Amino acid sequence: MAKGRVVIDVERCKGCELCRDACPQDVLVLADELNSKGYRPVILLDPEHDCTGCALCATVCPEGCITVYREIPTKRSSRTTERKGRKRNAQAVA
Amino acid sequence: MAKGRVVIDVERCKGCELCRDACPQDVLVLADELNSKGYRPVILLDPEHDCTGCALCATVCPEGCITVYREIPTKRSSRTTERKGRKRNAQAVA
Amino acid sequence: MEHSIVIAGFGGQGVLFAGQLLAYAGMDSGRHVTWIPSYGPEMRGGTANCTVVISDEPVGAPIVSRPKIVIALNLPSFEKYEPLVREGGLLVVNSAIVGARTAREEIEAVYVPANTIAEEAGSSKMLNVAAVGAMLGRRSVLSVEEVEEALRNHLPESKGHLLEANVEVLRRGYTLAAKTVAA
Amino acid sequence: MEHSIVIAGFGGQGVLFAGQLLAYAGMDSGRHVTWIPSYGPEMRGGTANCTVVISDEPVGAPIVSRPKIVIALNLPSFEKYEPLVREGGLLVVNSAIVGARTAREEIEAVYVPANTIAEEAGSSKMLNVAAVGAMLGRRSVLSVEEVEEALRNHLPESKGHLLEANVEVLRRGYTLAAKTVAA
Amino acid sequence: MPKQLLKGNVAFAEAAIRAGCEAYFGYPITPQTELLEHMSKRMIELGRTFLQAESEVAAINMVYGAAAAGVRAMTSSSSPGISLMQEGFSYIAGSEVPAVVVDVMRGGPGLGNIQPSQGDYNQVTKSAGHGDFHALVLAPSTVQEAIDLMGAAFDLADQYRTLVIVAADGAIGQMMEPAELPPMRPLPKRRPEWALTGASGRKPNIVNSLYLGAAKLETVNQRLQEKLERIEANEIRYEADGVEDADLVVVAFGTAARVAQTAVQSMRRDGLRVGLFRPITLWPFPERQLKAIAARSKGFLVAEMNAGQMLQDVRAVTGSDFPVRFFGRMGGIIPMPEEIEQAAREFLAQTLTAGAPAGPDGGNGSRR
Amino acid sequence: MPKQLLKGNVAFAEAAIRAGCEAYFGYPITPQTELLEHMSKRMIELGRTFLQAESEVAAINMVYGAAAAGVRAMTSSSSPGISLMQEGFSYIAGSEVPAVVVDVMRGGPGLGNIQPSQGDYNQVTKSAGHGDFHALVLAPSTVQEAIDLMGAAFDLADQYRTLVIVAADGAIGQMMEPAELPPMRPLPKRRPEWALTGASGRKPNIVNSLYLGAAKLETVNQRLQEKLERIEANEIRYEADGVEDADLVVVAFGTAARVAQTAVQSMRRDGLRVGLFRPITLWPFPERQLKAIAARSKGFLVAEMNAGQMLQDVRAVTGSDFPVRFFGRMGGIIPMPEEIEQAAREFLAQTLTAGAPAGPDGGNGSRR
Amino acid sequence: MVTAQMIDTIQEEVTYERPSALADVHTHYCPGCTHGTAHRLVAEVIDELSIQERTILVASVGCSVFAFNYFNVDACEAAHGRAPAMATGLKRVNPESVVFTYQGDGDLASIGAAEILHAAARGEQITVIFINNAIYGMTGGQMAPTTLIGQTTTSSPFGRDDQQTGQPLHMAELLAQLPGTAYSVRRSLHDARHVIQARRAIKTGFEAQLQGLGFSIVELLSSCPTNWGMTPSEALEWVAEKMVPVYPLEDFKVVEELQGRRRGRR
Amino acid sequence: MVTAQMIDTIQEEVTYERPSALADVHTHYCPGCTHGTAHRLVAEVIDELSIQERTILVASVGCSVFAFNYFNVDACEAAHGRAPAMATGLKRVNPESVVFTYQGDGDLASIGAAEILHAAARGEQITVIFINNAIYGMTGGQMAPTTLIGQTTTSSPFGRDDQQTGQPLHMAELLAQLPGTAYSVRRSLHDARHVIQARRAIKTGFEAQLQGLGFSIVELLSSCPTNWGMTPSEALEWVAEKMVPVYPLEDFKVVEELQGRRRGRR
Ligand SMILES: Cc1ncc(C[n+]2csc(CCOP(=O)(O)OP(=O)(O)O)c2C)c(N)n1
Ligand SMILES: Cc1ncc(C[n+]2csc(CCOP(=O)(O)OP(=O)(O)O)c2C)c(N)n1
Ligand code: SF4
Ligand code: SF4
Ligand code: SF4
Ligand code: SF4
Repeated sequence: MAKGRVVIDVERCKGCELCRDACPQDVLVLADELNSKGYRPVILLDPEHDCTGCALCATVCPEGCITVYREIPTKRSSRTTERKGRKRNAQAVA
Repeated sequence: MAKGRVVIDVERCKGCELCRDACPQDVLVLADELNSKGYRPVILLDPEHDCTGCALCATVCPEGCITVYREIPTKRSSRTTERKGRKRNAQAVA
Repeated sequence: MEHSIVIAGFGGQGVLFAGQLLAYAGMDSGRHVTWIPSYGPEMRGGTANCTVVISDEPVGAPIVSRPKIVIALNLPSFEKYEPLVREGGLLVVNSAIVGARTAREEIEAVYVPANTIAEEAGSSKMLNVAAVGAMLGRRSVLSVEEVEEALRNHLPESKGHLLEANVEVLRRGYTLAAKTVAA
Repeated sequence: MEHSIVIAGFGGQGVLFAGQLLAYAGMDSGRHVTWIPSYGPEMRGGTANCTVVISDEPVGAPIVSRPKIVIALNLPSFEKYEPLVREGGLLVVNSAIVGARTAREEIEAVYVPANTIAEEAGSSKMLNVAAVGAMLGRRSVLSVEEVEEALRNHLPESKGHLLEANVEVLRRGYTLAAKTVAA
Repeated sequence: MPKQLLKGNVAFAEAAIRAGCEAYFGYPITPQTELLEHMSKRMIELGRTFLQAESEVAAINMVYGAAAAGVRAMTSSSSPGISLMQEGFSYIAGSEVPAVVVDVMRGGPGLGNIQPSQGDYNQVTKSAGHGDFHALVLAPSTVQEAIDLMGAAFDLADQYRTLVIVAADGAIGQMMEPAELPPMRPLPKRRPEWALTGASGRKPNIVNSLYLGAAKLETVNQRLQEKLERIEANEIRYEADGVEDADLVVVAFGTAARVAQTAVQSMRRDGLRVGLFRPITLWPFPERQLKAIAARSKGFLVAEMNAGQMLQDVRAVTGSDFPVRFFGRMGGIIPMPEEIEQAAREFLAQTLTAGAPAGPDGGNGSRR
Repeated sequence: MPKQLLKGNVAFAEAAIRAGCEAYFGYPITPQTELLEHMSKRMIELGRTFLQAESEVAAINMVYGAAAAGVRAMTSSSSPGISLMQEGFSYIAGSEVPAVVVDVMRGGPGLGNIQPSQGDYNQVTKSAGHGDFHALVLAPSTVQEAIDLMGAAFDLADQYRTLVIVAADGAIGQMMEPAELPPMRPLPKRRPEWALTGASGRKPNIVNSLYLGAAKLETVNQRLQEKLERIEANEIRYEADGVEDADLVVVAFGTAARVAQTAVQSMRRDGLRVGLFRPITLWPFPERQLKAIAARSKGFLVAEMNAGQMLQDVRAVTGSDFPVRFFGRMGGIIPMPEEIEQAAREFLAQTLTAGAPAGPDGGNGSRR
Repeated sequence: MVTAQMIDTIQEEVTYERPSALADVHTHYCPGCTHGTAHRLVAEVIDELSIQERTILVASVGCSVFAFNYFNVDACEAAHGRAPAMATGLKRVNPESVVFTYQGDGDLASIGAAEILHAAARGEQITVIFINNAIYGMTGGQMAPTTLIGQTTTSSPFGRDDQQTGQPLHMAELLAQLPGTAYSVRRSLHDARHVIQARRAIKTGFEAQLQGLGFSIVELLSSCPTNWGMTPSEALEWVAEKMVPVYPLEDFKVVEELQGRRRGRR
Repeated sequence: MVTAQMIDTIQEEVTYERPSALADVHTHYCPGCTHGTAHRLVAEVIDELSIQERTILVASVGCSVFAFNYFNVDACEAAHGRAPAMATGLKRVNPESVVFTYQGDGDLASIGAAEILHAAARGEQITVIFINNAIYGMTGGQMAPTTLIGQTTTSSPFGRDDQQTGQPLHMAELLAQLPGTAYSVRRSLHDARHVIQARRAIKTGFEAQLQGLGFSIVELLSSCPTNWGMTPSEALEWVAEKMVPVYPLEDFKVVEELQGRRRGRR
């Protein structure tokens, strides 16, 4: 089964949790910290690496603050990223 | 076949002739004189006494200026008139 | 010199065109002119009228309370405007369908059977032009030639075939009025 | 004597009711009062605030540029209103969620953990009342009794079960602020 | 009745109900909405007519209909909605049915914003839509006055069979103040004899503003103008405070007036001779009264929450040689007492004491 | 071009077309309809935009849209329709898009009638709907001027990005006069840089009148007010005839002015020193110019086809001590030269020569 | 008179006379304009239902602008297109009254579209007499939303172009979609038979209101000889031949309660 | 971070990212308000059809009043209810542009009823995104024509009473009746599956305009957690359970030309 991950723009997130409801893998949780707007954003908490990159969370997010990545076994010419993306996420919730 | 007659309020008549079109017996004609509004009114011209009092003329008259009478063989308690009505008509076109 | 003319009659009598004819003639002959109609639903079925002012100077008021000239093409118009003709003014009456005559001494009145004149020339529809001709016969507001010219230039395309007839009617009305003795 | 009080915080913090509570208390104790909220969509998600004026004479302006008292329940409100407190005025800060402190010497500031006080009494929702109590502890705009009375008379039906808790919170805030040494 | 802490919008609504308003038609718009919302509850409870109309255009024409039936009817809105009602105002004026409208003004032009403003002054005072009519315009400056003027509005509307507009700014609508409500007035047993109730046992009544004949329409207009003159003669309302001995008189209405009040008091405490003149009827404008005051004082400071609309009426009274200055805030900003005080002090210092005419500053100054 | 005999309404339409009007949206109403009808033929022939809107409300908002796209757009109507456009006017003002509106005024209030009137004076000059804006208002008195001002209207609208209203009465719209049309102006190749044309190769453009922040909206309003001041400073138009030596000056606009012209001429023929002052811009009103004339003459007779609306602006200029009298006809009646002459002669005889102030006659007289 | 000597005294009954709800005045309508016919029918129905003393007319802006003078009932003149709103105001405070509007197609379908739509949506207890003459009569024959494709009017000189202005609006069909509508039908006035059917529909429309069933509207195809540039009889032919095919004469909505009664009637 | 050490360098593709037609700003919408979702979908479609440089948005008056700030396209703010009229003006003089309005149910169905009806009737070449949240959001939760029967709002405190205010208006169905309408459907935003369907409909709506087929409207059932007094997820449940039964998610009008393409699409 495909592996994936999501990057959430926590400053844009309003903590409505609709992405949580939508996530079949239950890998989204509310962060401990509030963002500067006073909202408690959602973050990816995926110890088992269950996220499939199905993008259902992004599909329902009213704020358009979720970017979804999916691993590709074989190399492609399609646009790709390395752990940078992961880092962004790490910082975001830090 | 029932006999009838119509009394036309020639002052109200605008000579649109819709009653003539509607009359199955062809007993309505345009008068020679204009009325005070400058219209040439329609009058009853019924030498053969063909008018059946069907009231089709009155049904289509936009000005509501036709009153229709029909003879009743047997007496009725219903509201009746005598030649007065006829007179009115006579004067009307005079 | 300023002439104020009111032309009035039933809707179908060509009242508005008669007025425009004079306005065109006035304009083409370099005068200042205004034409203003009565407008709106009160025209429905009822009477129409227009006011034409022809002047050597720019025209102020496009309407007048006491016109110098009135052309009455039907009875209601006669009744409405006969009293308003200015002292020394002219009243042209379409005697073909108006029986009434004015009692006023201090105005000039001319009675012309406009319908008849027009019919003789081919169509009673031209009665308006006949009346205009008659007016010119008593008041040289414009020359017949100037109005004839206007007819030739401004008669609607649709009426083209009636042009010569109209010209004839104009002149007939003119001469007839010219020799009538004023009432 | 005229007191001008601005209460500001997040939408959910009961800012408007806290203001009304003071207005009711002022009215019931025979003072002249006005209460005016910020209104409209800018409230959506954002911060709300209201201005209360309590005076012995009829109140002119219902809003003030430099309030004598500011109750800041969240950080944005602290940042917006701290600079506006009038010289010698009072700044009440909800230290439970606001870490910041004022650097202004010429005003008095009191830091009370409003959320905590309220939570201890049963529900953090009462943090607004705790802050009001704290204000009364430093400025006798009204007596605690007067405000308590107002609570009893004007707390919405729906909150009825929380009445005594609110009263307790009010007094806790009061005493706590009363003994805090002004910063 | 004891005093209650009432929001202006709620006070308008409840006062209207107690004044016998039997029909309310309105459309939501900030900062007026609480008025409609209060009506939506109370009118239904009382078995009277409340209906949220599809638009302000529909609302004013529903009011026109209910008013034509002879009941006390009203609507309320804010600036853009009032713009949409102009044609309806003109029909109501031409048909001479009584109607009451509350305008809780907001910042313009266009969508502008929802903050307090007095930007509708011209729109509501200068003409009731097309034609030559004026609504009678009342401007409260406190919640208590909002209540009192609401009752007056219905009485005046009936007395003159005219349109009455209560013009408040968003602050009056949104603020709470202690105020006393009048008792509930009993509803009238009968409808006025001109009302449309069905022509039973009488000739048909007609409510209409169409008069094709110019002469006829002119007579109608003459009657309307005479009515306006009667209103001008009898219904002027204003408040004057400390104007007798004043060098400078601040002229303001509504919220601007109560802000000015604070400024005036603080100046008087410093011994400055400053007074306040507050028009309560914006139309008819208290011209004579203000003229009399101009004769006694050295200058006027007009303070408004707009670009200087009432200012034009003040200057029409004083003429352009009398020193008139303007202080205004636009865009929904409520002026601060300090600002008005400062403007007044400068005016006093620079011009009035010096005595040089301040005409140029007035009206056509940078905030016309 | 040679002179043609043109009806005012047709002249408006054809002049607009030749001035580069690319979009017309309107709704029929007497006495304006021939304007719309001419457009329905010519605009289609020229491949430009003509659309009969479902209402005046829709028409003005369609104009708002087309104007936002940067083309010369217009609508036309008569009094009740103009009332319905007030909200649209305010949005156009707040968004600062150029737009032109022709108002061929008829008798009011309400449905009134369709005869010539000047009853919209206040409605079009005092405010562009809610908020603090004024449209630039031009008032022609001849068909030729109708043509000339139509061109000017589009130029001014573009120059100031503002709303321009051409205010005529039914007589101007309905009468025919010889007049000369200008040549057809070529349509501009490009749209203004602020226009909505699709954000290709540039940042998006936004046309908007919403500014929730009061401070921001105030700055916007200050800019708008400065624009109005520029217009007041530069765009005043009027005609003054024989006012230099005049004892009495008749002040009138539109059809009333040309009627007055006849009266004035006849009096001058009798050696009376009477002049005529005709405002062409109704807003901005020629205040300074009129004030200068007041200084030289003994009195003003204001003649209007309404209850005395411009009269208020005249009195604001003269102050209430200068003798001002009013002669007006309402309900769609065009005053007769004789009537105006008589009013003027009485005024001269009774007051001016006697020198007693005629203030009381003015303004608040029986035709206020 | 010719007819005079032929009959001697005999009993007669009046088989048709002018309804008493129709005012005894002359109308301003053009000769042959079926506005007059519609007025007469409404008046007949008011007589038949004997509701003259409780009926209130809301006249609209159009050629029927003077309707308030033509009926012996309380009446008012609404702003252009706003008759349904004004009627709503009247009916809500006069629930016992019978309130009807009389509107042209410009008034109802163009400028008044929102008001009629919402009156129907609310199920307002009013009756609407809707005169569809495919043109703006009073203002001199401009295009209406009901103008036929290709029909030339003073504002569609090249004929109505559906690419630019869309297809004719079918208001009776549209309003029938709304749950608040109890009765929505179209009839025509182009000949005696149809006039009789129109009369019946008008009666049912008023009955819907009398029974408090909701909003009722009767659309009547009508003639405008003046602006169509035809004689009165040509105009009626045009209605029959050109309009009826585009505007079917049908019942688009008749709530149960009314269907019962209608079968009952001949 | 927990998630950090688990994966070493591997190739990834972006399966979802924020559309570029959506402006890089924070919206003022309440948490969980599906206005934001609708915006995103429109932006995605604009990207997909690569029409960003020719698109013009006509924002309306409602909570979406700031929409002109949220899209990277030319935009304007119309008067309340008049967006279709303003869009008509824009489109008629910019035939090459893609013009769409974004309107709430108060704006479109109440005050703007006449303008939307006539835009559709004319077959105006515009696309309408219609947000039906059964309430007036911006003004604080008053009744809308789309409010459900029994639903309490701040102007229907006892619940909407159909006797007084009629039944909810079904705009998509109503506008589908008009010949000028090329595409009229209703979709919902209450879960991922429906969001995807909504996106597809929005795309078809724009395609209708691009092909010049006429007027197109996509009605979207949307949530207003704030004025409904619910959490965002409760609100979406309410849409699913209460609104969908009243407002069927169907195609009410799809002209042939579009049916072809739609089959084409998965
Ligand atoms: C607000 C407003 N706009 C326009 C008009 C002008 N006007 C009067 S009647 C009318 C249309 C009449 O057409 P219709 O409703 O079809 O009735 P008809 O005359 O054909 O019977 C119009 C546009 C008006 N009086 N008021
Ligand atoms: C002419 C006018 N009337 C009323 C208003 C006030 N107003 C602003 S938004 C709105 C309704 C918003 O509701 P809706 O259209 O459903 O959009 P939502 O906020 O629910 O998204 C109203 C009535 C206004 N701005 N202008
Ligand atoms: S859906 Fe979007 S806004 Fe809502 S919680 Fe998830 S990421 Fe945040
Ligand atoms: S139908 Fe009536 S109006 Fe027409 S001609 Fe016959 S009687 Fe006269
Ligand atoms: S114009 Fe047409 S609709 Fe009007 S009265 Fe004449 S025929 Fe009838
Ligand atoms: S009020 Fe409702 S519609 Fe408006 S933004 Fe908030 S949730 Fe969305």
